[in-house]
Amino acid sequence: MNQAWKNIRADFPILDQQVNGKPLVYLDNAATSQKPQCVIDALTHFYQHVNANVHRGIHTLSMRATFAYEAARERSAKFLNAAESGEIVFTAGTTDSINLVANSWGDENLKKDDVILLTEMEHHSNLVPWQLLARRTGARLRFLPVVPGDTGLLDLAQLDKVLTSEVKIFAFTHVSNTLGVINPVTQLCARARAVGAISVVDAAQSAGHLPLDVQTMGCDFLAVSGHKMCGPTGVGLLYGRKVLLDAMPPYRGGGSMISNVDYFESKWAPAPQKFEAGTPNIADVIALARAMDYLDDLGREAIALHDEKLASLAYARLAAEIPGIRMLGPADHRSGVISFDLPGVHAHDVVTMADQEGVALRGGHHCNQPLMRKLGLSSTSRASFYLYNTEDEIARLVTTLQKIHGFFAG
Amino acid sequence: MNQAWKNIRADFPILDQQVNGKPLVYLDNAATSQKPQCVIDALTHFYQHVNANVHRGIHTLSMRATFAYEAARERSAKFLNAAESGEIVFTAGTTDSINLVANSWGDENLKKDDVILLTEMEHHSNLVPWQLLARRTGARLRFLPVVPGDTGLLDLAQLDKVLTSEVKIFAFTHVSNTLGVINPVTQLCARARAVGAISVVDAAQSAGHLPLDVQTMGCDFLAVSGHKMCGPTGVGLLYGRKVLLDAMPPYRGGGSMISNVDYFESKWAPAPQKFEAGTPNIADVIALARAMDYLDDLGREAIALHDEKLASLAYARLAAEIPGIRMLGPADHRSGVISFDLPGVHAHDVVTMADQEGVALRGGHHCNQPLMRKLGLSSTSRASFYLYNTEDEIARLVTTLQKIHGFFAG
Amino acid sequence: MQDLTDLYQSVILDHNRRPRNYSVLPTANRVGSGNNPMCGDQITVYVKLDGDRISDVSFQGSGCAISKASASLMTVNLKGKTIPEADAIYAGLHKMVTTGKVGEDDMSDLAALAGVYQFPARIKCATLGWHAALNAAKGDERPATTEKPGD
Amino acid sequence: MQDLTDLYQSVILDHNRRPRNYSVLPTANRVGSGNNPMCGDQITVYVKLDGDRISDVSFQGSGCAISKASASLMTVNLKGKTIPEADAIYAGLHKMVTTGKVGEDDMSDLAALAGVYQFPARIKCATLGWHAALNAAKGDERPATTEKPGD
Ligand SMILES: Cc1ncc(COP(=O)(O)O)c(C=O)c1O
Ligand SMILES: Cc1ncc(COP(=O)(O)O)c(C=O)c1O
Repeated sequence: MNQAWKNIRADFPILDQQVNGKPLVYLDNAATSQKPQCVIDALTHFYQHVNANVHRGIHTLSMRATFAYEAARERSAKFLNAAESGEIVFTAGTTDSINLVANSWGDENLKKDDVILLTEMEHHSNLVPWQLLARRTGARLRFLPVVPGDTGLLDLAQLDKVLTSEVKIFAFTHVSNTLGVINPVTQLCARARAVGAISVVDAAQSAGHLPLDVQTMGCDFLAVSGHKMCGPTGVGLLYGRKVLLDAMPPYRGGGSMISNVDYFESKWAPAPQKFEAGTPNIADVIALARAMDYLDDLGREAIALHDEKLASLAYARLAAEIPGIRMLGPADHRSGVISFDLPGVHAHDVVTMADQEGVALRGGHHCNQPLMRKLGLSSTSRASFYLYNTEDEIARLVTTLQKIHGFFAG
Repeated sequence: MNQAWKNIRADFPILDQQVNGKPLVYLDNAATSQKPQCVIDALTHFYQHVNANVHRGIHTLSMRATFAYEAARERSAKFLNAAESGEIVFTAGTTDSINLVANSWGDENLKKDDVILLTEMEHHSNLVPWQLLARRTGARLRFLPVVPGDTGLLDLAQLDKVLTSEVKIFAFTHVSNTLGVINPVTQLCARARAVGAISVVDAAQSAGHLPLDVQTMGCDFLAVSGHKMCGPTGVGLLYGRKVLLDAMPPYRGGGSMISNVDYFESKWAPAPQKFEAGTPNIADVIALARAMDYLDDLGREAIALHDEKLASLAYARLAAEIPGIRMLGPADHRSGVISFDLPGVHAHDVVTMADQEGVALRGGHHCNQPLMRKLGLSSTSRASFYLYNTEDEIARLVTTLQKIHGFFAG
Repeated sequence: MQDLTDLYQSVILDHNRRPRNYSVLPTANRVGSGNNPMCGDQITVYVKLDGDRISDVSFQGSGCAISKASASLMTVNLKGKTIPEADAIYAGLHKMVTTGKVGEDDMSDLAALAGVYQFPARIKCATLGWHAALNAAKGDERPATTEKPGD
Repeated sequence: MQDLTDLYQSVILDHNRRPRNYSVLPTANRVGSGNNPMCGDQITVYVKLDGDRISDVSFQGSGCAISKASASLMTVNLKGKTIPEADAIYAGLHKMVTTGKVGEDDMSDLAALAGVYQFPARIKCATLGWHAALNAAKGDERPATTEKPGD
C-alpha cells in the first residue's frame, strides 16, 4: 500500500458524519460511491475559473474548457488502455451507454431471429435495452445460466450450447452487482468473437474496482458509470472499437454531432463526436478524469485486493456469526459486493434497522428481479465495500446483524 | 430591481478574472451561462453531506438524496407552472429532451406522409432529431419560413399554408439562439392544437430568461437545458403533459424505469420514472433546482427586462458606431442575443481579436447552418447577454469592434 | 436498538409473524394486486364484495414486516365495512403514517402503525395492501403501485 | 491590440485580402474539399496532377483570414512540387503551427503562420486547405475535416 492510502478516509468528507447518532458506516458502494474532495474541487474549479461551452468556441474560456474536456477523453482512453481517445464516447452512465449500443449498433445490424445472448445475472440496465431491441427487430433473447445453488457463478459448461452462430451480440456484466461474482471477461469476449458476435461488457461494477484493459479483454464495447468510481453523478462513458463506432449510425441528433446540416438532411461528424449530440456534461466529464487520477494514485490492483479482502472477511464472519443466514455469491475470488438473506426478516427491515445503527445497506432486488426469482428470493440485503471501508466497519456490520437477528428471533 | 440584484456580479466568481491581461467580459451566454456560487455550493453540499443513490434506498443518506431529488422535481414544476410534478422528466439537456419526444412520442404516433412542421430558424438540436424521425417513419418535414430580410421574424402569414391537418408535430424554438427573436409561443401552440398537432417548444434560450408558464403557453412538450440558466452542465428537463407522457412508450431501458422485469419481457413504471432509466444525474438536478431559486429571487420579469435593455442598447450602438456592420434579428422586443456580420472580417477573426481584449464572443453557424445559408452567410459573430452583464461591458464591446474594424480596414 | 420499537411495535411483529387472513379467498369476486417496484414487494388481495360492502377480504404476497403487518391489519379492519367506511378508515391511516397525527377517531390496533411516520421510506410499505384492496373493491383492475409521485 | 499582429501578420492580411490562385482550375484532374463543421468553413481545392507532380493548384471557399491566407499560401508553395515534396512542406508547417518551432528548412513566406501556435483554436484553420489539397492529390475523395481528434 502506497502513501496515498494513508488517511484515505480524510479524502472523503461525507464519511465523517453521524447517522441516527452513530458514526456512518457506508456500505452501499455498489449503488454509488462517495467522492473524494479532489473530485469535488475539480467541479468547483471548473465552475469558478473555466466554465464555457466546448468545441464551437474560440475565446479563451471556451478553449480552456475544450482542452480540459478532450484531455479527459485522453485520460479515459488511458484508464481503459483503449487504442485511441476516439474510442471513448462520453455518456450519462452505464445505462445510457448500453442503450447507445442497442439503438445504434443493434438497430443497424440485427435481423429477425438473430440472437442476443445475455446471462441470467444481468442488471436491468443490461437486460431491458436488449428486450426493447428484440421487440423492434424481431431478434430473440437467450440466457447463459448461472449454476444451480447460491454461488451465482456462470455455468460456462453451457456456453457452447448457447453461444451459437446465430448470436450477434453477447452482452454480460463484468462483475455482478448482487452476487459479487467476477466473470471471466477475456474468455467470454474471445468466445463471442469466435462465433462472430460482438461483445458488450457492463463494467458498472468493475471500472474503478479492478484494473481494466480493453485491449487485453478483447471486448467490442464496454460501458462505465462515473458515479460508481468516485466520479460525479450524470456522467459515464462507452468504449467502442473504432471500426465499429465509425460504421454506426448516430444515436441522438443535435448540435455538435454533425458535419453538415441542411433543412432536409444532414451528414454526421466522425466518431466519437457523432454520438455526443448537444452540450455535453462538461464539468462532470472533467471531474471524472480527476477521479481516474485519484484511483490510479491508489492503484487499481491495490483497490481490488482491498475490496476482495474485506468482502471475503465479511462473507466468512457473517456465515459464521449470524445464525441461519443464507450467503449468496462465491466465498472468495470476488468483488466487494456481498448479498445475504436473513430467513424470516425481510431485507427492508434489515436495512431500516441497520440504518438505526448508522450502517447504510441496501435491500431489494438490486435491479436484478429475474435472478432473484431464480434464487427463490424477492429481495436480499447487500453490503458493498470500497476503498475507504475498514475491518472495523465489518465488525460494526456483524454486531448490527446480530442485533437484528436477535430482535426478530426474540 | 430588488435587493438580490445589488452586487450580482459578486455571486459569479468566474467573472472576476483577467483574460489576456484584460478584465473578462463574458458575452457568450447563449452558449452557456455562468454559475452563481450558490449553485456551486449546492453541488459541494450534496457530495459532502448527502450523496447516495436515489429511489431504491431506504438508509438515511439515500432517503435524503431521494427527497432532495424529488423536491427538485416539485421545484421544476413550479418553475414552469406545470400542473403536477409528474409532468417533469429530468434529462441531460434540451437535445436529450427533444430526442426523447422524437423517439418515444414520434415513433409511436407518426406514419408515412405525416408532416413534422418546424421553422427555418431551428437549432440543429431541434432539427436533426426530426430528420432522423422522418427517415425512420417516412414522415415529411416542412418549414415555416422566416420573413425575407434580416429581422429573422417568423412569417406568420404563411402559417395557414404550412400548418395543415397533415401536421402531427409542430416543433419550434421559443427564442432564437442566433437572432434573438422571441416567437409568439402561445399563439403557435394554440394553432398547433387547432389542427390536432402536438406542440414541442425548444426553451433552451428562454428558460431562465423569460417567465415561463406551460399552462398559459398551452404547449404539449417543452425542453430545457440547465447549463444555460445558471445550472450545471449535463442536466435539463422535459415538460410533457401528463396524458401524453402516460401513453408514451419508454425511451431508454434500464434500472428504475420498470415496474416488473422478467427475462423475456418487462412492464414499465408510470411517468415520469418510465423515462428516467438508470441512475439519474442526482447532484446536478438538485443544483439546478437551486439555480431556479436564484433566478426567481432576482425575478424573471426583471431578468427579461435587463436582457432586452442590454441587447437593444448594444444593437443600437453597434448599428450606429461600427461602419458597414450588418445587424441581424429585430432591433427591439428581443432576447439578449445579438448577431452581426462585419463585412470583410470573418467571424472567427472577430472572435479571436475580441478575445485579445478579454471579450468573449462566439463566431460560427451557431448550430444554425440552414438559416445561415438562407441569410447568405456562413457565419456570424454573436454577443449574448445575461443577468450579470452591464452597460459598461457594452462599451467595451463597441470599442473592441471598432478596433477590429480599424485593424482590417487599415 | 430501542428506538426501533417505535416502528416495530409488538402488534406489528405479531401480525408479521402470524398474518391474519393470509390465504386465497375462494368466495372472492374481486382480486387486486399491488407492487412496490423499487423493493420487489408483491401483494395479491382477494375481496368478496356484497353490494358496496366488503364482506370478506384476504391477502397473500411477499413484503417487509411493515407491509405484511399492515396488510394483515387491513383485512381485520376492512372486513364487514362498506366502501365509504373503508375509505374513511384508510384516510385516517394515511394521515397517521404521513403526518404522525392520529385522527379523532379511535384507530385501535392501527395506531401500531403510527411510528411509520418517522421512516418516510417505509410509508409506501404501510399503504400498499390498502391501495390494492380499495382499488379491487372499486373495480379498478390496475395493479396498485407505490410509484405514483406524491404517494 | 498589438499582440494580434503576431497572428495577423501583414503577409496573412495580404493573402486574406487578395488570395492567390482563388479560382476554379479548368485543367484540374483532382478536386478536394474540406470543411470545419464547428465553424462552417468550407473549401474546395483543384489540383492538376502530372504523374506525382502537382503542376497546378487553386482553391475557392469561405473561411477566416487564417484559413484563407493559409490556403492561398498553400497554392503558392505546392505548385510544381511532387507529392513527397508537398508532404515534407506540410510536415514543416504542421510542426510550426503546433509547436511554434520553425523547422531547419527555410519556411520562407510560410513563417507568417508561426503565430498560429499561440492560438490553438486556430490551428485547424491553418491546416484545412493543406489537408484538402494533399488528400485530393493522393486520390482520397473523402472531404478533409478538422474534426478528427488529435488534429
Ligand atoms: C435554441 C437552442 N436549442 C437547443 C440547444 C441545445 O441545447 P443543449 O446543447 O444544452 O442540449 C441550444 C443550445 O445550444 C439552443 O440555443
Ligand atoms: C452491473 C450494473 N450494471 C448497470 C448499472 C447501471 O448503472 P447506472 O445506473 O449508473 O446507469 C448498475 C448500477 O446500478 C450495475 O450495478
